[in-house]
Formats: sequence, structure tokens, C-alpha cells
Amino acid sequence: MKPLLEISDLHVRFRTHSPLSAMMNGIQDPFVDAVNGVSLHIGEGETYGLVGESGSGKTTLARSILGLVQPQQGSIRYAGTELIGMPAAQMKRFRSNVGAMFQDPVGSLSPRMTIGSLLAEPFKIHGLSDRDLGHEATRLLDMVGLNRDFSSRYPHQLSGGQARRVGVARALALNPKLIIADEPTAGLDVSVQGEILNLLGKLQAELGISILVITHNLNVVRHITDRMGIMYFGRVLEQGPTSAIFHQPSHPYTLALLSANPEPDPDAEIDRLELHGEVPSLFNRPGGCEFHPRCPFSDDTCKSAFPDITELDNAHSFRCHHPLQRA
Amino acid sequence: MLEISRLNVEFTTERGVIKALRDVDLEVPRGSIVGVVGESGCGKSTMINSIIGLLAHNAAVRSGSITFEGSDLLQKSQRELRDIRGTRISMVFQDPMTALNPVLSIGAQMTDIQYRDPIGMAQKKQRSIRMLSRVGIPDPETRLENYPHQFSGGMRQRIAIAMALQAEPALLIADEPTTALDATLEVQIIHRLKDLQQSMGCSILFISHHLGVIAELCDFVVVMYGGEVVERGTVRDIFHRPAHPYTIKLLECDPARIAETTRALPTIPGEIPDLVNLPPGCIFADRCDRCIKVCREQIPQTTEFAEHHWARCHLAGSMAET
Amino acid sequence: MWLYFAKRILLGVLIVLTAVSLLYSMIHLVPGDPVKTILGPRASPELQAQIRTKMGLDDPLPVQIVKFIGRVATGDLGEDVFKRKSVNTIVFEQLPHTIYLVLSGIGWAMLVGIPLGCLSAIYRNSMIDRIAGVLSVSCIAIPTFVVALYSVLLFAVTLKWLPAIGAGDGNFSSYIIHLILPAFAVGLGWVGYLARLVRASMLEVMSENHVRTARAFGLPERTIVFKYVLRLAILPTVTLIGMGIGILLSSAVFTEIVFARPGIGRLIFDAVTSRNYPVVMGSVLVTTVLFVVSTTVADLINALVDPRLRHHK
Amino acid sequence: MSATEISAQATQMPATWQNVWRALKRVLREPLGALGFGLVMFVLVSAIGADFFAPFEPNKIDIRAKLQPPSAEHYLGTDQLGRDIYSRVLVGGRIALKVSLVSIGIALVIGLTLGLIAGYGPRWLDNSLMLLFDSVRSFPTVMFALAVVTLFGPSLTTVMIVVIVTQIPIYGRMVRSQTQALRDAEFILAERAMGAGFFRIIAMHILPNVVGPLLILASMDIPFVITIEAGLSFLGMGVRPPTPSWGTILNDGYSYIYNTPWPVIAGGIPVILTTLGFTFLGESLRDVFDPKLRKEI
Repeated sequence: MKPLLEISDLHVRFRTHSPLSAMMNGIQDPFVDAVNGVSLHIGEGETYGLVGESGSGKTTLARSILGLVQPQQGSIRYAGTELIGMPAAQMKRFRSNVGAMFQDPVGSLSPRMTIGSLLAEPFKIHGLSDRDLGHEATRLLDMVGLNRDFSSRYPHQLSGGQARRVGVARALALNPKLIIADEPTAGLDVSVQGEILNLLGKLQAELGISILVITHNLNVVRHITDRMGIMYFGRVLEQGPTSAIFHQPSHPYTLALLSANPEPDPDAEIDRLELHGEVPSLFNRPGGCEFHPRCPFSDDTCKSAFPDITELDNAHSFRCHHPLQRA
Repeated sequence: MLEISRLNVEFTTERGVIKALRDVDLEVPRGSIVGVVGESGCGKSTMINSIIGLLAHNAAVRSGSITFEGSDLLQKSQRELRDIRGTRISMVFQDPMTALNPVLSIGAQMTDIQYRDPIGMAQKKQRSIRMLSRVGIPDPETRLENYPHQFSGGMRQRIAIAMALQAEPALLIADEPTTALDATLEVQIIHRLKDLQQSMGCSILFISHHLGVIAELCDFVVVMYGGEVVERGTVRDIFHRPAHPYTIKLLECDPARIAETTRALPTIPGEIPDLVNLPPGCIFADRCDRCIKVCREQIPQTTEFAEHHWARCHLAGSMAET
Repeated sequence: MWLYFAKRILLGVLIVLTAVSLLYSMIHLVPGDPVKTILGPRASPELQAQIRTKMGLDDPLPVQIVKFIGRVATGDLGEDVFKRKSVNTIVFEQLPHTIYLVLSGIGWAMLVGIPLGCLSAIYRNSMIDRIAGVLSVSCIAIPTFVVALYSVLLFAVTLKWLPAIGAGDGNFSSYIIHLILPAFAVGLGWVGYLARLVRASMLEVMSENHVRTARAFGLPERTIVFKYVLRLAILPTVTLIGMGIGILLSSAVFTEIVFARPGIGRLIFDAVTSRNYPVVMGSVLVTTVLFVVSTTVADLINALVDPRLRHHK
Repeated sequence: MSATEISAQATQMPATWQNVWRALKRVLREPLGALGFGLVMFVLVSAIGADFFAPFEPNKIDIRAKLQPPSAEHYLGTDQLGRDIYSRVLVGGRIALKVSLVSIGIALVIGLTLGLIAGYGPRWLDNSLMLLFDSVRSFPTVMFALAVVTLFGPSLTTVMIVVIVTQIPIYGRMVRSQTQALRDAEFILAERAMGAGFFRIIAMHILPNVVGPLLILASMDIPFVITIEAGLSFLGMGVRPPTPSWGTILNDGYSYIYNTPWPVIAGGIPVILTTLGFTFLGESLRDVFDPKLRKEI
């Protein structure tokens, strides 16, 4: 599979204190590393799932691909073209290749525009106003299974699921090759969640697009992604084919996450790895492997050195000094 | 110990009267954990607020009773209800970030809720410290001086649980207490809650939309839909022998229950009917694939077809067998 | 916390500096010669030149501003060229009268307005709330100088209860009696403002989740209102009162003129009428500093009461 | 459904004529809203038709008829020069409205522009604009007005300049904070991700969400500006005689307060009615559209 998107050694840092306040508080390093050396790639037509708890940097990673956040280091290549440092005019043209969906279904639609004009936006932005925009809007509504009357409605008049469909339609308006979906099922009931995922799956099969799904919902990842990565504290701790990771995780954190997802069966035997403590604050980054304060297997090595990548077969890799025993 | 029967609650709004709860029956046996499952708009919050007597201004209880420890809460004055809240019935709310007063220290808030106890400040403080360590707050003695914003979300939820259990209530109502938390924290808190429940012997009414958590924690489950309790039973009844078509569908929808990887996830098409203009028959008829003529004409009655297992469906008994 | 304090005070100083520079440049950038404006068009060229040098108008504007700020920083507001008296003396003679007026005005407004707002919030949508609402909006709507005029008309001219003019004959009780009507006029609008604000912020706090928590623990209503709600709801009120000093100083101008009271408002008015520009400059400056100081103090009080601000880095 | 949900819907209501009509109906349903609307309409009509309604030429001096109490001929009596106060009040109202509408309009446009720049622009520009706003705001309005009068001399233009300069920071600050809140909203991120440029985001997505609350805020400032105009004219620092203004009527009346109360009463009542009307109307508009707006002044 040819990679459509290739990210290597990406770093995104945010300033937390102004230079003045850092000086007065005696802070040496007034930055936090939200994304800390992430490398991953997404093939054509592939669905990649990025999983992590809050503060793991998954949303920042998505935003840096979309050019909303400026990375400090590393590279993001789309179909071989480097995106970091791309001139603004070229960047604008690039954006028509990538569709984006944000967390809040209703909140990511401009509140004072009708659905019709929201769907016309992408064409107007990219200077395609000469098309029949009304026709495009109905085409898109048909595509995501919404009635044509929706054109004249406003976002707050829609239910979460309907607004999400509009979001999908907007993301697909310019026939992108890649869709970045940040928590596409957030705020939706279980009975509606499936509709949106099925819609995405159907469109992917028809249009051959690649999808990057960002979520904390492992069940979603299990069903819809081909490959997945697990983020913790700005790093990818483990990545590989979804089935392989679910079948046999290598990193203790992966196992903890998998087992923190109780099976809806009262008689299920759960062989659980329960973590203690909480995700440390980004301001107090633990030394060595960031996971060591919560890891049941950590030792002195873990406190001092961050583990290198270990490659398994089948493009499955992880970063851990004490990986789980493979059966 | 808690028994709600035929509870009807309505909201008066500009659009008309919302019939938020209709003939709700619910029972929490002593020492058990009862889970309430339902999607948004099913009436979970309204039910809790009716129990603790904190309904919104535009809401009114039309009929029904809420019996707690032998007396009807709906007949009690605000004053009597206040005496029950925080002593016999406690609550843990969904959003730990806003559930505590931001300008009072944790210690002050924990002391305040012990205002009824005729003991000295030092003893109250000791009790707070003990409670905080029971829920797993490290270094409780110094943390007592801290303000809510100095704690993480998980820690705040632990504090909220500590406060709720401090008076050793007979009933704890937990309204989606782990929804706002990360998965690894959720597991920690669920386990802590279960341990505390067993050592204190209280009952818990646990509201959640996370089926996995319900299955793991609860003894009995109540399924709500559109302001009605559509099914209740033991946790095994509900997960292994669901009787109401909605319950069956809801369980089918949960991707966690689908073992084989699939790109075609099941859904429940349609939406909850408008609670101002109710359909004449069953509330679920529009979305139900087993809907028959009688479903559109008559509201089904709650029928018990196995011990502890009720459903509100015209087909209830026959469905469970098939 | 100290960092926050230092930052806030620094900002206050910065605002004063900018405000002074703005005022100074405005006065010197307007078309027309300020010296001619002061002295009138018929002054002799020698006198004009003399005053010009004395006021330092020969330097370029930025130099003038820096010099002016330097002089002000050492506490020298310049000289009243007409009376040959230091502006400091003139301003600080009058200032206490205005401060007493402003403080007694806001004082009675707080005593009435805050409880009124609390009552309205606690008994929301009741008769008390509705009446208090209409009353407070009406209080806000009537301008201070109209209140002043009408109260002169009613209490001094018609009923002859209270004196209308001056600040008394020097003894304390007469000063107080002469203060009653002006303080009433200055404070009336604030009764409305405070009642509205306290009501609105109490209702907002009451709808917050932590109050629901307190209710769910069965805390007595009194504890909830005074300890859990009011403590948060009072924060915007503190800010409002801090900002209010500026508005009150404006009202003081009218009140001092209507009641023929001494004070800084009257001083400015007289100085404007006689085009006594150093006095105008000096007193506007002092009131500006007063305003900045009061808003700064309000913010610092907020930081003391609110731990979220206190721990803010 | 809670009250907050309903209000959230109201704030998101797009501004079509149908919705304006619906909002007006809701305002009129409130007793105070209806009263405010009525008063405002009354003031507007009498100000616009002042020449038509006025029984006398407002500056016509008739020394023999000076300081008369209200009568069938002079509805509100006469002043010390025998001028008909009723006619002067009507014409004075037109001046008060003109000053407030024109100056608030200008301040609104400038404040909106600066606020958008401060809210969406670079940090340094934001900081400098905020410092400028705070500095201008720290001049007590009337003191500042008096200082300006020393320079430009008393006139209607001076009053308008004062109002414009003092209102710009208020609108600017509000627009800025709203813009900042919107800047990080997901729908703005979504537009940016799609490639929308700076001007498109400002004009199509931020402006429409900021303008509504701003207009309500501005409508609530009309009484304040009327007060400023009347107050400065009262001090002899605003409208020049013999042009009638509510402030000058009060000033004239104040000199004769021990002779006759009528000019002071007659000059004060229109001020009170107008400010009350606009305040009631503004408050109801705010309650209908945006109850969370402007908790602080």
C-alpha cells in the first residue's frame, strides 16, 4: 500500500508561560510538548485509528495535519509533498484534498448559516462558485442520506446525528482523498453512533478515501480501522494492525486500555490490568518512559531512559522496556 | 427500600406540556446496586431530581409515589426532604469539574455537610480525612486545605464520592459519575465504589449509558426509553434474556458486544417521539421492527413474566422465550 | 499570588501613564495655540512667550510628555498661572469633599442595593422581585443631575427639610446634614445597578452545579445562600464598585454644582469656565489616578476572595 | 426543557424579518417591554414631528408671559424669557435623539472594527489596543468632557466627540472578548481547516455572531448618552443657547427654582421618560435575545 500521509518525528510544543512570567517564576522550560516525536503513516484507502486518553496529544496531532497548529520539528508529507513550511497559497489548495470533522457535531457548524450555505462554503472558499451550488448541496445531502428540505434549516434545529451527517457532507464536498475525523461519535447515542460509522464506511468503500479516526472509544476502533496507534503523553506507544493489537497487545498501557473497557456481559471473566494513579500533568513530565509511574512492571531503566521502537512482524511496533510476554 | 410507583412528571414549556415521565416504576432493594440505562432524553435526570425533590420550577409531579424507608417522599415538606438529603440519600453528579464550590476549600465543604452532627470541628476534620483516604486521595490531611481547581477530574470525583458516603447513607444516587473520566480512571472509580458499597452496605442507584460498566457493577438493571421504564430485571435477565425490543436493539447496537469485526454496525433508525404530542400506542412503536396493530393503538402495561423480570411491551412474555 | 498582584499593579501604572500622555497630547495637538486659548487672543506677545516657556511648550511633544510625567511623578501638578498657587494645594483642598460625597453615596447604595438584589434573587418572580426590578431599573434610568434637581425642589424648596446649598458652616453635624441630599442623589442610581447586578449574578451562581450539590447534601438554605452563593456572586459586584468610582466622580460634578458644594467636580467646572487649563489638567489627572487605583484595588480584592485567581500563575 | 436551552435557541436565531417580528411580540408580551416600546415610540414620534406638534416657535421670546405655570395656552408653562417650554421640550428631544443615535452609531462602527482586530489579530496589537481602551476608559466621562470643552469650546459636536471617544472602548472590549471566545470555537476551526481566509472568517462567521449582542448593548446606551447630552447642556457645556435642549431648559429653570418649580419639572420629565423607555425596552430585548449579556455594566 502506498502511503498517502506520512508523518515522521513530529514535535508540537506550546508555550505555557510568557517569557516574563517564566523568568519571574524561575521556569526553565516554559513549554509543554503536546506531540513528542510521533511517526506514523496512512495508506491509500486505509482507516487509521488513533486512540488515547485526554491530554495524550491526539487532537493536537490532527490539528497539525490540518495546518491549524504549527509543529516545531518533523515532517508531514501528503502524497510525497511536505506540508510543513508550505506557502500559504499552496497550502490553501492542499486543503481541498483533506476533509475535517471536529468533535462537537452542532458546534462545528457556523450557527447563523443555513445548512445549504454551509454546504456551499467549501466551493466558495476554493473559488468554485460558478458551479450550481444548490445542485451541489442537494447532491451532498443525498449522499449522506438527509432530506433536501434540510437546506433551509439552521444547525441548532438539527439533532446530533443529523448535524454529524452535515459534517460528513461538508468534509466530502471537494472530493478529498483523506478525512480526519476527531471523535466522530462524541455526543451521540449508541443507536445513532452506528449510523455515522456505517455512513463513513460506505463512503470510503465507494470513494476510496483514507480516514484518520481520533477517538477514545476502543470498540469503534476495533470495528472500523485497519491499523491503529495508541498515544500517551504525546507519544505513540504502540501501533500496528488493529486485529493484532487487540489480539495480542505488547505495551502494558495498551492492555490496560483494552481491559478498562468492560465487556457488557455480567458473567464475563475479566483478566484485567488495572492502573493506579492518574495521567501526570503535562507540566510535570516524568523522566524516562512517561508511563513508568503508573506501570506495574516499571524498574529503574524505565525511570531514566525512554525505550526505543521495537519492530515486530506485520508492521507492529511498540516502545517499552518490558513488553508483555507473547503467548 | 426505595420504591417508585406510577410516577408521572410534566414540564410546562412555551411549546406545551412535556410529559417527561409516565407511569415510572422502579425498586431499589436494600444493599443492592440498580443500574439505570437509557439514551439522551429518556428521563433519567428527571427521575433522580424527583427522588431528591430538586425538580425545576416548571416541573410538576402529576401522580405516583416515591416510597423511601417506609414513607412517601412526595408527601414530605421541603424541610423534611432536606433532612433526608445528605443523610439517608446522597448524590454524586456527572461533571466533577463543576460539582464543587470553587471558592471554598475541600475541607470547608466536607465540614459543612456534617453540620447536623453534634461533634467538634476537630472530629469533623478527622472524619473527613478518614473518608478521603478511603476513596484513595493521597495525603488527605494537607489536601483538605486545597481548593477544587487544584485537583484533577478523577480526584474531584473521588472527593464527591467521599462527601456522598461520609454520612453513611442508605441510598447513593450516582448520576453518570464516570462519563466525564478517562477509561482507566473509570475502572478505578467503579471498583472503589463497589468496595465502599460492600463495606458500608448501602444501596446504589447507578445511572449510566455505558453498558459495560452497568454489566460489571449492577445487580439489577432498569431500561428507560422516552420517559418510560420499558424493562427491568436482574443484570443477567437484561443482558442474557432481554425482553423488550428496545433493550434488544440497544444491546445489539453496542459495538463492544459484537465479537466479529464488522463495518456494518446495527442501528436503531428513527427518533424518540415528541413528548408533547405522544403517539396513542407504545412509545417505541415507530422504531420497533416487531410492531403489530395493537402497538399503535394501546399503551402496553407493565407485565411480569418471570421473577423480578418485567417489561412494558405487548409481546413481552413471548419475546423472551423466542 | 504576588506575581498576579505585581502584574495587576504594573498594568495600572501603565494605564495611568498612557492616559496622562493621551490627555497631554490631546490638549497640545488641537488646532490653535493653547497659550492663546488660556490667555485669550488679546494677550501681549511677551506674556505669551513668557507663559509658553514657563509651561515648557517649546520642546517637542514627546519630550514635553516625558517631562510632564516626570514632574507629576514627583508629585508636582504645576502652577495655577492665574492665582499663582500650586495646583496640588488647590486640588487636594477640594478632593476630600468629593471623596466623602462619593463614599457616602456608594455606601448607602450598597446598604440598600445589595440586600434588595439578594431578596429579588431568593424570591425570584415573586411580587418583591417584580417591584424591586421596576424600582431598580427606574433608579438607573433617572440621571443624577435630575435626581439632584428634583430633590432640591422637593426636600429643600418645597418641604424645607434639608439645606440645599453649600457644605455647612464647618462643624461636623452641619457637614453631615449638608451631605444627605447630595449623597442621596449620587447614590440613587447605584441602588439600581447593585440590585440588578447582585440579582443577576446570584441567579447565575444558583444555577451552577455546585449549588445543586450543596442542596443534594441538604445544607440549610441560609448556608447555601450566604456561604455558597453570595461569596461567588459578590465578585462581579466588587468589580462594579471599583469601576463605579469613575462614574460616581462624573456624577459628583453635577451634584456639587447643583448643591453648590465644594469639591473637585466644582473645581474642574470653574476651571473650565475660566479656561484655567493647568487646574483642569491637574484635577482630571487626579481623578483618573483615583479611578485606576479603585479598579486595581477591586481586582486585587477579587483575587483575594477567589482562590482560582489567587493560584493563577 | 430548561430555560437556558430555550434562551440558547433564541440567541442563535438568525435575523430574518419574521424573527424580528416574533421577538417584538415577545417583548410586547412583557408589561415593561410594552411600556418601554410605547415610551420610545412616543418620544420618537414627538421628536420627529416636533415642528408640527409645537404650538409656538421654540425661541420666540415673550417677556410679558415669563415664568408662567402650565395653562391651556402653554401646556408646560413658560421660562424666564416667556418662551413656551412645551415647544422647547419637543425640539430639545429631537436634539437629544440626534446626538445619541449619530454618536452611538459612529462609536459602534469604530468599536466593532477595533474589537475584531484586537480579538482576532496578533497578540501585540491586542495588548496595545486594550491598553489604549483601558486608558481612555479611565477618564471619568464628565471630567473628560469638561477637558474637551476647554479645548473645543461648548457645542453639539463636542458632546458627540466625547460620547464617541468614551463609547468606543466599551464596544471594542465587548467585541474583542466575544471574538476571542469565537476564535477557538469548533466551527471557526472547521472553516480554517477548509481553507477560509482571514477576511472570510471575520465577515461571514464572526461578525454575524457579534453584531446582535452589540446592537442590544448599544440600544441600552441610548439613555446614557441622552443623559450626557442633557447633563453637559445643563452645565452650559453642550448645546449653545438659544437652541433648546432638555439640559438648558433645566439650567434655566434651576436659576429660578425658588420662583417657580415648573421649568425644572417640565425639563426633567422628558429626560426621565425617555431614559426609562429605552432602558425598559433594552432590558426586555436583552432578556428575549441574550439573557447572559452584560451582567456587569
